[in-house]
Amino acid sequence: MRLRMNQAISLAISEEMARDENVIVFGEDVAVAEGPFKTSEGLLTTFGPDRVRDTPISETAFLGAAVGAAMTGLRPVAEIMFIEFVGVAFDQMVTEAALMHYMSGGRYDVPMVMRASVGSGLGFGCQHSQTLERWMLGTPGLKLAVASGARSAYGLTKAAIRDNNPVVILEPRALYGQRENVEPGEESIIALGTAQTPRAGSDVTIVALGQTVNVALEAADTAPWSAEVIDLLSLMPWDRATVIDSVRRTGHLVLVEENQRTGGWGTEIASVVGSACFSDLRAPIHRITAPDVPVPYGPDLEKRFLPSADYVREQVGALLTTKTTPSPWWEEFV
Amino acid sequence: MRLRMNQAISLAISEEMARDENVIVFGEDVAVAEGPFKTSEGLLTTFGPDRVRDTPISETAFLGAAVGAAMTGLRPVAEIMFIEFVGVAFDQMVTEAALMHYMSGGRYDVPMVMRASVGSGLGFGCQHSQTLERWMLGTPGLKLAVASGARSAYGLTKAAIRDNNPVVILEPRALYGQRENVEPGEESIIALGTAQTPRAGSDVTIVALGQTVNVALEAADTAPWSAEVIDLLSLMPWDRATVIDSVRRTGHLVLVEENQRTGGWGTEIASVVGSACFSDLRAPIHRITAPDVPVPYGPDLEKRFLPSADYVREQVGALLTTKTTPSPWWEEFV
Amino acid sequence: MTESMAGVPRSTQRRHELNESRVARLERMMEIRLVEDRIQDLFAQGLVSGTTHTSQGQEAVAVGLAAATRATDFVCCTYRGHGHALALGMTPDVVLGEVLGRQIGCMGGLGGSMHLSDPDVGLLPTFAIVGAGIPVAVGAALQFATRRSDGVALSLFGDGATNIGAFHEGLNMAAVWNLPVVFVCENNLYGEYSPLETTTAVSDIATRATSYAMAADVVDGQDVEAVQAAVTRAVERARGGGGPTLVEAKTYRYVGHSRSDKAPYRKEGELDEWLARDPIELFAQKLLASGELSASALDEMRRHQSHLIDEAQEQVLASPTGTIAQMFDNVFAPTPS
Amino acid sequence: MTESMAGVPRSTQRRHELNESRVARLERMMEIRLVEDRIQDLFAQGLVSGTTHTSQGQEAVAVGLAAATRATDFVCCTYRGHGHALALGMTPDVVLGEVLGRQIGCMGGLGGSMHLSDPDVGLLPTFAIVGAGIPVAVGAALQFATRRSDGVALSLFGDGATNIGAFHEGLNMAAVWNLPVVFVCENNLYGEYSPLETTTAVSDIATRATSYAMAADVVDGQDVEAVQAAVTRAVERARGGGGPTLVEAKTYRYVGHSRSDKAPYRKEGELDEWLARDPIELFAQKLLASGELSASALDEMRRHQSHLIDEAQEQVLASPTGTIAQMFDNVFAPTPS
Ligand SMILES: Cc1ncc(C[n+]2csc(CCOP(=O)(O)OP(=O)(O)O)c2C)c(N)n1
Ligand SMILES: Cc1ncc(C[n+]2csc(CCOP(=O)(O)OP(=O)(O)O)c2C)c(N)n1
Ligand SMILES: [Mg+2]
Ligand SMILES: [Mg+2]
Repeated sequence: MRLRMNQAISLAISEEMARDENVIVFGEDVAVAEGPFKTSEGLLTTFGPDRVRDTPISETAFLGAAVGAAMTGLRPVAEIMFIEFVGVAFDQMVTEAALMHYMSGGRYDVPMVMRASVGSGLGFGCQHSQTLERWMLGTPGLKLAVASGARSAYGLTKAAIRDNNPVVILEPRALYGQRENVEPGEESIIALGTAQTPRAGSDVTIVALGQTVNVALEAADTAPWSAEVIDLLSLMPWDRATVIDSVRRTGHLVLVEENQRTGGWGTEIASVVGSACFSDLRAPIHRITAPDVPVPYGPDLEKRFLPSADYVREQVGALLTTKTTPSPWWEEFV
Repeated sequence: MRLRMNQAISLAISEEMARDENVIVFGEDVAVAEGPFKTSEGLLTTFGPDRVRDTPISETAFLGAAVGAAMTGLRPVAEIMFIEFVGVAFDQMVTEAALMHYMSGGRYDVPMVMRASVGSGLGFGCQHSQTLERWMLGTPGLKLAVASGARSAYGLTKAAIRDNNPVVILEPRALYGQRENVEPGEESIIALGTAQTPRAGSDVTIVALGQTVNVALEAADTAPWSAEVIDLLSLMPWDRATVIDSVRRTGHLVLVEENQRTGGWGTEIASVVGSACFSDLRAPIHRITAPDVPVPYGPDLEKRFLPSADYVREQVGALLTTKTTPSPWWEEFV
Repeated sequence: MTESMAGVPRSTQRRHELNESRVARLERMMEIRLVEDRIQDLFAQGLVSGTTHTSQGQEAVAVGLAAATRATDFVCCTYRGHGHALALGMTPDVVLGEVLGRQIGCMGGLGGSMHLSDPDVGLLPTFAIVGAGIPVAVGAALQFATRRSDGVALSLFGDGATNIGAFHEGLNMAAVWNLPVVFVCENNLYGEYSPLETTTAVSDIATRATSYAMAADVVDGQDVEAVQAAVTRAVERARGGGGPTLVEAKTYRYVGHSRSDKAPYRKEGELDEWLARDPIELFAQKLLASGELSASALDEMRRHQSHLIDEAQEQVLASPTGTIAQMFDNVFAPTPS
Repeated sequence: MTESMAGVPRSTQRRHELNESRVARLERMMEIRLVEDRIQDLFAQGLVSGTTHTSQGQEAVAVGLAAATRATDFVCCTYRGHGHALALGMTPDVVLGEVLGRQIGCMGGLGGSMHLSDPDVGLLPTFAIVGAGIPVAVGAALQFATRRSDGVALSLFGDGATNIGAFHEGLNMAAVWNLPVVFVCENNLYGEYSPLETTTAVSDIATRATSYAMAADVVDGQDVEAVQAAVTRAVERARGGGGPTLVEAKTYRYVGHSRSDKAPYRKEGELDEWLARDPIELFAQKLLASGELSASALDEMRRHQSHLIDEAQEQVLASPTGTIAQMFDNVFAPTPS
């Protein structure tokens, strides 16, 4: 089926709701309006107002309610419209949901999903355009995954709903409207914690996530060198084996991140691989990121914020040639 | 003067309040009770109830109020009792305070300080014992520093109050009662973004932060190798020059972190130094951290959570001998 | 421009004009309507990226509030902020310029529609996170109280925002500290696409003042002078040390929540009912009836305002878009050492 | 133990005992007092690390609430939770064991005083973050509503917690969704070291139900049967589809906020006034007066309870502390694939 990413998400949720009557959905305008990004199309009609609810603008209340409903037997899927909004309810995810299983001595589970749209590209400005994996990455008890298109959104959403832990799924907003082939069914579920390798290669390992996966693939497809492109998919836990195995073969690792440079998810990968592959690396691990600035408004600036395929190609080329870290494009500006 | 860390903080705030009448202080029980950890001793008596206020249990209200007061001319110092509590008000720090200067086109400043106690060691359990630098590290517009004792708490607090940006100061709770020599005065101010090197050495660079600084120093003092110990002090921005310069000389970098392994502040340092010192490094960069578990209760377990001096000595020794990454102590348990 | 206004920023001047003349208030309401209509046009033409939230139908709240306050007071508004920004004094070119991502905008075009601000009239950067501006306004009021100044802080927010924690915490703390702040809820009956009654346990937001033993007022948000009077009462209470007030203005937005919303959720006939009490029309009739304005002057005003917006748009389109170099400005404020 | 109770967890049995007998309720209140006194002793002796929050003086709220509800209902309490945990049915050894970091504790000793829980009596892990349990209880109620069960969720919190956003958001959403949840505020007049009036704009917390058009009740928190009656009314309303209620129990803690607090902030004479209406004494007198209990039986009860606590303490001290290996348990729940 050729589906837009928002359709794939609606489908995944819908299938899981049909399969398990404990799955319920809520969030701001997810029911009657079928989601601000149409990621719950048809759910209210099919499953009714008990299982599909519009909430007040009360992120703390509804994420907390997801925790409580999950602990007592349901499998709530709660939508945070823009990831920044979890800032008003952060406690419920990272301090309550994440620790409940532990705090109950293993006797309560919290099988809930928090979905959130993330990322730049649609002109929403500095408070509505970040990816913010770093807010959650590393929280014991909390799983974290990032979709890179319709196919992975489908596969991750289903895995997340079936998982017995709180799972955060981040969905790059700019991809909601893009289509991919999705083969519905059990085979397409993507186990949390497993990466995929959409492109094999031998000269360099490029690890990308979310919106940068397509960027990395485009760069690789038009480059003179041979890149293995890994779609990391999960950040907590992340697939060390796939990445390390690839880097052992290629001797080079490049991370392509949408986030600002400092503290981005790539630092975690770089630090682990830097240790594990110390003697395999033939050049420094290189992080291609956005600069340490808020996401700017305006199509040209926002485009520049996100690493482009051309830029990735340039940077990787320079790394492979010089075996030293190329300067970022913004060096002249800071 | 020999001061406990909480006295040094009270003194720093008091001096700044005397120097600038725009400095005000608020938080839960900071006025009448002089702070749950006695970090605002004497302030209410000296400066009166207009400038020193007890707040309701409303972290969003009072951090937001700090933002508003700061933008309109005051210099608020707000206390978050345990860093986890910022989870209920996270938006105000990372999405409001941090971006206000930018969002005003540079026309409003936000000279506020958020102080918070952090860390393990006092038996407060899994929701009251974390350091959580990772929640804030990397936020454009937000400075972040961590005290390692009375002297640095004094120096950083004064710098933070004078800074025109929102600054978060994290204070390891277990150190409040420990004494150090503090020389009050302008000379003792520690510029945000500068690290200090309490111990010079030639074989290995150990970068520590907060509570692990003493641990690293103790380990170094009793080791057969010569370690340079850097107290990083600031995380945003952090002192690249000092760290990189040291690693160029020693060829080895070890980070000693109180936090869990995944996503800790050390990943940022490791990824930058890994690039910058690729050809200088004679062994993998090594992170000594806590395991990826919640902070346990009970003195023995909690002690094990935080890297000990013995453990640091062992790990560094193994690194220097084998030039490969030693396994963490918990390998047998996971 | 009077002599004494020389060197005074244009936005401050505009605020004084508004404060001094009823006709200026009508004019400003028209300006707001025209600017927001224009913004929608520009979006429709594909000339703007991202999203915008306009407030057609709510102009009386913005102008009534501005008329009741001083340029030295502080105001925290929301993403639905063009109207307030213009009412408070910001010029159409700066507002339009920001919406269109031009350097003439208040953030040099790096912020877009949701991020308007102007210290010359006390407008803090508008808040894009629901409710976030409420405690910030409390902080601005705390500043006035600490300095024993007679300034007042104002916080504007929607009905939907009264369900978020920041509302509750902010109002309670303002009440306990007896701060000079006025909370103005623009109850336009919807939060995004959700009707008030599906998200909110009370229909009169003002009821919620009870939880804070706070003074409250409900006012017809389509009547600019009723709004002005209510806000004036609240502001005077605040300046006099009487503490905060919650003012609820009943109003309505004629347009969707944001640019892509066609508002299918409206109740049958509801829009027409509200259109029949258009705030600009109502006030124009009042000024015509009192003789302050002639029919021809009104026509001329409309033409003139429309012309000014054309000019502003031209100016904006002549202004370059934000530059890459600007991305690196204003991340941190300088601190003299 | 009755036949039908075989195989039933001890905590569930204890809940049934409580629900069935007034004498058992008195006994439980005594138990709570003794356990908490013992906890304070153990801290004083340096046998425990960290902190603890005890509730001497508030026992009637815990027991009254437990008596009004079923083991299949869900309850969200706070860090001041020993009393509720015991009232709901948890045994002294499990509670003491957790406080002392022993494997016999409900978290195997890895949590400490603030983290008690027992699914067998519907006790979710107690909440150490102020207010956090309120929306979680709303979620448990949503679960009952979704499944059309007649279960009820209960949320307990202090007066200070009513100033945090989660309180407001949770109550509003529960009201809008008409969920079977009972909010019980233990108003003990202080939040940490701050007297209510310095932090809270109203003195009757129940007033705040107005903001949610919610039923409310104020009850004497020292009278276990008054609490039981009020909670019963609220629970019946909830089970019958009548939606949430806010119950305010006026009570007092005889001790400091936490172990190190000597409570210098108390108003003169206040403690004595409350001690004169001790909930355990009051209820004992009632049972003596009604003849349900003789003076000697009361003495015997005291002795017996004290003995049981001694035994529990012994058992706890014989239990090993949590192990390093346990640190790695229960971080993630297993998911069968
Ligand atoms: C914390 C948070 N949650 C959700 C949103 C998305 N959002 C933006 S505006 C809005 C509706 C607000 O309704 P109301 O407060 O009534 O104001 P109005 O838009 O009607 O002026 C929502 C849900 C947000 N910006 N912030
Ligand atoms: C969000 C948050 N802020 C602050 C605290 C610290 N704290 C713990 S208990 C407490 C007082 C709570 O008072 P109240 O709600 O009246 O309950 P009581 O302790 O009187 O039972 C405070 C401030 C916390 N745990 N969580
Ligand atoms: Mg509205
Ligand atoms: Mg209390």
